[in-house]
Amino acid sequence: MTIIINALILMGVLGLISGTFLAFAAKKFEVKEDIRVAVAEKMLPGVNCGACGFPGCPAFAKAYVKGEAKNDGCLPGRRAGVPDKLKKLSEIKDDDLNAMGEKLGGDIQKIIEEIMK
Amino acid sequence: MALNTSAAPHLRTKDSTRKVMIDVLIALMPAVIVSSVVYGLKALIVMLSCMVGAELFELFIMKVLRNKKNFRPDFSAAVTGLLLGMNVSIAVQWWQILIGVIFAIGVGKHVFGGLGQNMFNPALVGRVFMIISFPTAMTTWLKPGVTDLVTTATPLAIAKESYGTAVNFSQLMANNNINYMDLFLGKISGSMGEISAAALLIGFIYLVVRGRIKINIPVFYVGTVVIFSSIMYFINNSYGTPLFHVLTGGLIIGALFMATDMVTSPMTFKGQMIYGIGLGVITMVIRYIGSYPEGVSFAILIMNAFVPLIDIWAKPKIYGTVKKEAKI
Amino acid sequence: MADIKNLTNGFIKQNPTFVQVLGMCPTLAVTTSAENALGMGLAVLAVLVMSNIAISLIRKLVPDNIRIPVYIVVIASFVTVIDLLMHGFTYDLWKTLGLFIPLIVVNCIILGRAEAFASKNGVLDSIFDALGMGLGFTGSLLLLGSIREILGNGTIFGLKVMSETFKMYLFILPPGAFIALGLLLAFFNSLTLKKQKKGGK
Amino acid sequence: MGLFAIFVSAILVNNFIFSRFLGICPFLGVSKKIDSATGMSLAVIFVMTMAGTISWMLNQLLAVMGLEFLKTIVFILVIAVLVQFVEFFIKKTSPSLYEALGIYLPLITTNCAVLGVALLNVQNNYNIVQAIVNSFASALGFGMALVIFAAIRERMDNNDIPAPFKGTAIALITAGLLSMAFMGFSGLKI
Amino acid sequence: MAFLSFKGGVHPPERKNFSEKESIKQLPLPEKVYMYLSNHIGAPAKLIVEPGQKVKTGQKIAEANGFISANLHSPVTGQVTEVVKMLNAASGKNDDVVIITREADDDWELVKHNSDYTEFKPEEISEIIKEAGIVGLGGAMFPAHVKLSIPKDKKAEVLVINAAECEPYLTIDHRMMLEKTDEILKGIEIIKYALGIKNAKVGIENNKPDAIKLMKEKASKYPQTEILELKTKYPQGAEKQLITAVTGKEVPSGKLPIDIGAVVFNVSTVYAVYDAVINGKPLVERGITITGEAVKNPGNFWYRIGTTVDDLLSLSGVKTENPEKVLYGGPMMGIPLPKTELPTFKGNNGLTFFSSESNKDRETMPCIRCSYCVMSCPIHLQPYLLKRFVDQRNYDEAVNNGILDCIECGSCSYGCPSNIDLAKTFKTGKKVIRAMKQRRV
Amino acid sequence: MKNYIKIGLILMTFTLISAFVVAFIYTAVKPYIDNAEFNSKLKAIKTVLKDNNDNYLIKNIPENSQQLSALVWKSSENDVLYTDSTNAKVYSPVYKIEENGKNIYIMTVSGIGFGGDVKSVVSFVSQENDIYLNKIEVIDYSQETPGLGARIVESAVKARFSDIPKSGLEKTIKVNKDAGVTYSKDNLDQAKANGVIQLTDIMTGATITPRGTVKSLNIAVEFLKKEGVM
Ligand SMILES: Cc1cc2nc3c(=O)[nH]c(=O)nc-3n(C[C@H](O)[C@H](O)[C@H](O)COP(=O)(O)O)c2cc1C
Ligand SMILES: Cc1cc2nc3c(=O)[nH]c(=O)nc-3n(C[C@H](O)[C@H](O)[C@H](O)COP(=O)(O)O)c2cc1C
Ligand SMILES: Cc1cc2nc3c(=O)[nH]c(=O)nc-3n(C[C@H](O)[C@H](O)[C@H](O)COP(=O)(O)O)c2cc1C
Ligand SMILES: Cc1cc2nc3c(=O)[nH]c(=O)nc-3n(C[C@H](O)[C@H](O)[C@H](O)CO)c2cc1C
Ligand code: SF4
Ligand code: SF4
Ligand code: SF4
Ligand code: SF4
Ligand code: FES
Repeated sequence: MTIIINALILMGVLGLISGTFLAFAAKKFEVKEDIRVAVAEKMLPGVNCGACGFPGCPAFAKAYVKGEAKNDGCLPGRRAGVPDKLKKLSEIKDDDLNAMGEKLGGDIQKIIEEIMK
Repeated sequence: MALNTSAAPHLRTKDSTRKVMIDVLIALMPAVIVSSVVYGLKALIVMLSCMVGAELFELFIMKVLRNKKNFRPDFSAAVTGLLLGMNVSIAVQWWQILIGVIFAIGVGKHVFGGLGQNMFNPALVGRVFMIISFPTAMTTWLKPGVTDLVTTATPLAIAKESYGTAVNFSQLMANNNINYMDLFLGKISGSMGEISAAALLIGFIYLVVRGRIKINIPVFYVGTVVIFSSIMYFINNSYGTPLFHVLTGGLIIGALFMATDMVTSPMTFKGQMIYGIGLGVITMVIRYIGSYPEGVSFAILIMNAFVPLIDIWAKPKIYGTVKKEAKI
Repeated sequence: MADIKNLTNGFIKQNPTFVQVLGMCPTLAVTTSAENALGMGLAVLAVLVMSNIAISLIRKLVPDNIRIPVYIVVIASFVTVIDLLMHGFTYDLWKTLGLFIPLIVVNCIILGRAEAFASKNGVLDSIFDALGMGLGFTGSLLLLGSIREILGNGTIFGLKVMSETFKMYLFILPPGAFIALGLLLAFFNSLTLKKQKKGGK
Repeated sequence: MGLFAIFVSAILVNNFIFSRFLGICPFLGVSKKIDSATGMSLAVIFVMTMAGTISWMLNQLLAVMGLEFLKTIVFILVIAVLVQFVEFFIKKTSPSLYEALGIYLPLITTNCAVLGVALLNVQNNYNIVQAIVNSFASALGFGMALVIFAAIRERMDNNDIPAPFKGTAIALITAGLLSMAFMGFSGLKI
Repeated sequence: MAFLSFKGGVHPPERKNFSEKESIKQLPLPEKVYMYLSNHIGAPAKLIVEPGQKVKTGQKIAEANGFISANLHSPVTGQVTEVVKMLNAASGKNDDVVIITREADDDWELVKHNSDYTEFKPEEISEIIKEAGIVGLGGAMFPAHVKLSIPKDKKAEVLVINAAECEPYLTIDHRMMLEKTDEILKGIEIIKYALGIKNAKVGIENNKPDAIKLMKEKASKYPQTEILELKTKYPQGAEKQLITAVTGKEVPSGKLPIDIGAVVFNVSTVYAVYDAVINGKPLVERGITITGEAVKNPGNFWYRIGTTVDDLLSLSGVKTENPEKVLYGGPMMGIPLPKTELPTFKGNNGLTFFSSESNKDRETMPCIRCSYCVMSCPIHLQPYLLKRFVDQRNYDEAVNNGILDCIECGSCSYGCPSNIDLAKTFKTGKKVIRAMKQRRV
Repeated sequence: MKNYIKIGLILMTFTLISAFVVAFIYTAVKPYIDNAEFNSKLKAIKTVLKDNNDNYLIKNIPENSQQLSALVWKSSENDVLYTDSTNAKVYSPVYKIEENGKNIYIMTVSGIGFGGDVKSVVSFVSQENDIYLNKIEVIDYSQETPGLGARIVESAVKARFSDIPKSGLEKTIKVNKDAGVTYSKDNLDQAKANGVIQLTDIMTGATITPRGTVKSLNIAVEFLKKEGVM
C-alpha cells in the first residue's frame, strides 16, 4: 500500500510540475513560425527518426519549404500519403495559405483538412 | 583524314591500373615462394587458388550480376585474393577460405561499387571476418617445416602471455626457440605469407623502385611501432623488443602491402603521416592490452574508417591561399 | 469506418523494419537468436496495441504542448507493466532481453505510431494499425533472428541444423547484425526492383 | 572501475553504436552530411550528459521511496520535459545555437541512447562521478561513430553502388564493417 | 646544386632532341594568310579594311576593341580577299577570319621606332607595343601593353622572363635564346625601362645548358638581369609556378602576378617587343617548332602568322608520316586540330604531329585514389575530388575546393594510371561555373 | 497562470493514473517476481547439490525459502561478503548443509569476464580433512558474447569446472591456456589435480570468460580458507 501511495505522490508531483513548467515555457519562449513550415511539419509523421537525413521532422519541414528536400524524403511517410500532402501544400500560394490561416484561426489541423479537400 | 581530337594532355604515362596490380602480384611472389618452401606445396596451391578464385568471383559479379559486358579483369581482385590467402594459417579449411574470399570481394568491395570505391581494405575485411567467424581455425598454427600437423603458438601469442610480468624477454625468446634471424627469414609459425620479412621487403623494394607505392605510410607505421615498443620495453622488458614487434604478427606484410593500398589510405603526405602514426598506435594498443595478439588487421580497418575524415582534415593548402580551417 | 487495410499495411507495404527503417536498436540487438527475436517482437506488439488503444482514446483530451510527455508516460507505463510481467512469468527471456525491454519506451516505432496514427484515428483503426505494425515488426525480427542464429550458431530455436564447424560467429556478434540486415534489405530491394522491371515491360 | 577505464570502454569497447546498439535510428538517419552529424553529436553529448546526471539523482530518490520499478517512466518523462524545455529555450534565445544544436533536440528525445545511458548507469551501480563520466564518454563514442560514418557516407556519395544496395542497405553494411573493425578494441584491458 | 622549382608538377619525357639542334630557318612568304580577328585574349579586334582593299605588310587591318584587346596587322603585301567564318580550334567556335592574298614581296609599313629606345618616354613604349599588336607569345596571347599599364595602387618590382619552355617537344624559345641573345637581352632592358624597374629574372630550365651558358655570358653586361636555372619539370613555365620558383612568393589565389609586383613575359614576346621598338615591325611573324613522332625532319622556323598548317608544311619542306593527331603547341597543353587546313595564330609556338603509335589511347578505369594527381598538381588541388564534384554537378563544392584556381596544365591527367580525363573535366567545369556566375549576376 | 496550472493538472492526471496502474500491478506481480528470482536461485542450488551422475549428494533438499534461510551460514548486511583486487566477489549469503558428516558449502560468486560479472553458484564438499569443489552453475553471463563467452553455460564446459580435488584447489586454479599446458581428454582428472582447467579443446576463441569464472572459484577458495574451512 505504501508503495502505491508513494508512487502516486511522486508521479503526481512530477506530472504537475512538468506540465505547468512546459506550458509556461512554451508560452514564454514562443517563436513565431512560418505558417507554411508549421503546416508542413504537421503533415509529417512526427516520428523524429531522422531517416530523411534531416534532424527530425521540424527540420525536414523547414528544409522542404525552403526547397532543400523532396516531397518523398520522409521514409516513414513515403507510402502513407505524406508526399501527396506536401505536394499539395507547395501548390498553394502564400496569400491563399495566409488567408486560410486567418479564416481558420490558425488551427493547423483544419488548414491541412482544407488543403486536402 | 579525320584527326584524333581527344583532350589534352596528349602525352600520358604508360602506367595503368592493371600494370600496377600486376606489379603488386609480382612483388608478393618472393613471400609466396618462401612460404611454399616452409609449408610445402599445399601452401602454394592454397594461395594461388585464392588469387584465381577472387579474380573469377569478381568476373562473375561484374559480368553476370552487374551486367557490365565490357568489363576486363584489372587484377585488383587477384591482389585481394592473394593477400587474403597469404594472411591465413595453413590450417584453415578450404571452404572457410572460400567464404572469406567471397566475403572480401562481395561485401568488402563490390557492394561499395567495385574497384576504387571500397572504404575498407577488402582483403582485411575478409580476414577479420574469418578471425571472428572461425576463431579456432584462424588461431591454429602449424609448426613450420614439419609436415604432420603439429600445432604451436605464434611468437606474438607466446609473448602476449607475459606482457607486464617479471618475465625476462630474451629468456622467453630463448626458451621458446625464437631468434631474430628466423623471424626475419620466415622460419616461424604464422599466416602463410606473413612469416618472411625478408621476402616481403624484397617485393616492397621492387614496388618502390618501379614507383608503384610511396614509402610514407610504411615508414610512419613501422616508426611509430618502434618508438612505442621501445618506450614499453624500457619500462618493462617483458613487453618485448622493438625488433621483435616489427618482425612478428604480420606487421611487415601489413605495413608494406596492406596499409599501402591506395584505395583505402589517405591521399596527402600529411594524411599519410597521420594514418601511419594512427596505425602504429592502435596496433600496439591492441597488442599490449587488447584481446587479440597481433592487431595489424584491426588497426588497418579502424584507420580505414578514419580515412575520409583524414582526407578532409589533411587537405593540401591550395597554391596562393592562406590555409583555411577544414570543417570539423 | 475501421479499415482492414490498416492491418495489412504493416506487414509488407509499410513494414517498420524493412520499409520504414525504424526501431533499429532492438532489431539489431536482440536478434541473436530466433527465440529472443520472437520474444522481443511480441513484447513490442503488446505495448504497441495497448498504447495505441490508450492514446486513441485520450487523443481528444490532451493539449498540444504536453502531447509528447503524455504519450511517453502512457507508453512507459505499458512498457513497465510488460517488464514486470515478463520478470515474473518469463524469467529467462526477461534476463536475455535485458536492457532492451525498458528501451521499448523509446522505440521509434511506438512513439511514431502514437504520434502518427493513434492520435488521429479511432480505437478500432488504431488496434488494427498496432497489430499490423507489431506483427510486421515481429515477423522481421523473427526472420532476422532465424538467419543470424542459423548462420552464426548453426541452430534455430536452439535446434541444431548445421554442423558444428559450419558456423560464422560473426553473425551473432554486433557487426553480423548490421551486415545480415543490410544483406536482407538488399535482397528485398532486388525483389522489388525485379518486380518493377517486369511491370515496366 | 576506474574513471579512465569507464571512459575508454564507453568510447571504444562498448561503443553505443558498434556494440551496444543504442541510438541506431539517428545514426542511420542523420549521417548523410558531416555538418549535421557534427551538430547532432554535440547535441547528443549535451543531452546525454545532462540526462545521465539527472537520472542518477532521480534514482537516488526512487531508491529511498522504494519505487525503483518506476525508473523507466520517471527517467523518460523528466528527460523529455527537460529536452523540450532546452529546445524552447535556445530557439528563443539564440537562433544560431538553435540552428547548430537545437534542431537536433526533438530527435534526441526519442532516442534509445539517452534512456539507455540512464538505465545503464543504474544497472552498473555507478556513483555520481562515474555516472557522469560514463554518460559523457558514451555520448562521445556515439558522436565519434556518427562523424566517422557521415564522412564515409559523404565519400560514398558518387559511388557506383549496385542498385539493390543503394540507400539503407549499404549504410547498414558499412556500419557492420565499421563495427567489425572496432571489434579490434573488444576486451581491452585497461 | 639544387635548382629553383615549385611543389608539384610532373616530368614527362622531354623529346626536345628532335629539333633542339635545328637553327631557326626563315621560310618563304605564303601565298595566302588567314587572320582570326580574335588573335588574342579579350574582345575580338574591329575590322578596319574591306574586301578588295590593298594592304602592305605590317599595315593595321583591325583595331583593338576595348582595354583587353589587340591590333592586327597584315602579314603580307597584297589584297584582302574576303572575311569568312572559320573554325577556331581553340574555342571550338566559328570565328571571323580575314583572308589576305599575297600579291608582291614585302612592302613594310612600320610603327614608330628608334634604335635608341631611351629617346621614348616609358608610356610611349607601351603605346608602340600596343600599336604593334604584341600579345603574349608564350601561348596565352594576352595583350602585352596591358601588362605594362600598371594599376595606380600597384607597383611593379621585378620582371620575370619566362624561358622555361617546359612543354615537351617544343624548342623555339630555346633556339631564340641561342640565336637572338642580344636582341632578347636588349628587349628586357626596354621592358624594364617601360615599367620603370631595375630587376629582371630570366628562368631557364636546366635542360638547356647551352642557352643558360650563352645568356649568362652575354648578360654580364646587364648586371641587373639575372639568369636563373630551373629544375626541368612541367609546368615550370606556367606563370605562377615560375614566379614561385624565381621569387619564392606565391601569387594569391584569384589575383594577378602584379599583385605581388611581378610582370611576366615570354622570351619570344620580349623579342617581338625589341623588333617593334627598335625596328618598328608590328607582330606579323614569329618562330615555331614543327615536331613530333610523325614528323621526319623536325625543325624551327621563322614564319608569317596566319599561314595555314598545310602551307607551313609545304613551305618548310617538313615531311609528315600518317599523322593521327596534330596539335597547336606541345603535347601537354596543345589544342588538337580536327584538320590541317586551319590557319596558325600569334600564339603558335609549335605544331606537334603524333602518329598512332605515340598516341595510343588507353582504357579508362575507375579512380584508385593513387594520389598521383594530388601529388603532381602544381596548384595543390585534389583533382580526383574536383572531378567527383564536377561529375556530381556539385559546383559549389568544386569552387570551394579551388577548381577556379586550376590552370588546366594537365599534370594530373598526365600521370593518372586509370587514364581519367581530369584536366578536360575541369576545363568544361570551369566554363559551366563561369556561365552560371554570369547568369546569377 | 491558471491556464498553465490547468495543463499541469492534465499531465498530473495522466501521471497519477499511470502511477496507480503500474504500482498496483507491481504489488500484484511482486510475489511472482520474487518467486521467479528465488526459483532460479534454488534451481542453481539444487543443481550444484548433485554429483556427476545427477544424484543428490544429500537427502534434505531445500524446497522453499524458509528451508533455505535455515541453512544460511554466513551473511552480511551489504550484498558482498568478500572481494579482492580483481573485483571477484563472494555474495551473501553463503549456505552450509551438514549431513552424514559431510559439510556442503554453497556460495554465489562472480569474477569479471568479457563484458561484466560472470556469476555462478558453486558447491564445495568437505569431509574429514578433505575438501573438493563439487559443481558450478553459471547463473549470470548476460554480458558475455553469444557463441563465444556465453558457451560457458554449456554443460560440457561446466563439467570441466567441476570435481576439482583439494590438491587442485590449493594450487590456485588456472585455465590451461594460462598454465601453458594442454591435457588430453583422458587426463582431465590429472589436470584438475594440478589446478588446471582444460578448455582449449572444447571452448575455443574465448579465454576471458573462463578466466573470470576461474577467478570466482579462486575467491571462493580464499573465502573458505579465511573462514578456516580449509
Ligand atoms: C601549364 C602552363 C605551362 C606553360 N608553359 C609555358 C612555357 O613553357 N613557356 C612560356 O613562355 N609560357 C608558358 N606558359 C604561359 C605562361 O603562363 C604565361 O602566359 C607566359 O609566361 C606569359 O608571358 P607572355 O604573355 O609573354 O606569353 C604556360 C602556361 C601554363 C598554364
Ligand atoms: C582579366 C585579366 C587582367 C589582367 N591584368 C593584368 C595586369 O594588369 N598586369 C599584368 O601584368 N598582367 C595582367 N594579366 C595577364 C596575366 O597575368 C597573364 O599573363 C595572362 O593571363 C597569361 O598568362 P598564362 O599564359 O599563364 O595564362 C591579366 C589577365 C587577365 C585575364
Ligand atoms: C566481439 C568479441 C566478443 C568476444 N566475446 C568473448 C567473450 O564473451 N568471452 C571470452 O572469453 N572471449 C570473448 N572474445 C574473445 C576474446 O576477445 C579473446 O580473443 C579470447 O578470449 C582469446 O584470449 P587469449 O588470447 O587470452 O586466449 C570475444 C572476442 C570478440 C572479438
Ligand atoms: C600497393 C597496393 C596494395 C594493395 N593492397 C591491397 C590490400 O591490402 N588488400 C586488398 O584487398 N587489395 C589490395 N590492393 C588491390 C586493390 O587496390 C584493392 O583491391 C582495392 O581496394 C580494390 O578497390 C593493393 C593494390 C596496390 C597497388
Ligand atoms: S524521416 Fe520523416 S519522420 Fe523521420 S525525422 Fe524525417 S521527417 Fe520526421
Ligand atoms: S502517412 Fe503514414 S507514416 Fe505518415 S503520418 Fe500517416 S500513417 Fe504515419
Ligand atoms: S590541370 Fe588543374 S587540377 Fe590538374 S594538375 Fe593542372 S592545375 Fe592541377
Ligand atoms: S591519378 Fe587518377 S587514379 Fe590516381 S587518384 Fe588521381 S584520378 Fe584517381
Ligand atoms: S530504436 Fe533506438 S534509436 Fe530508434
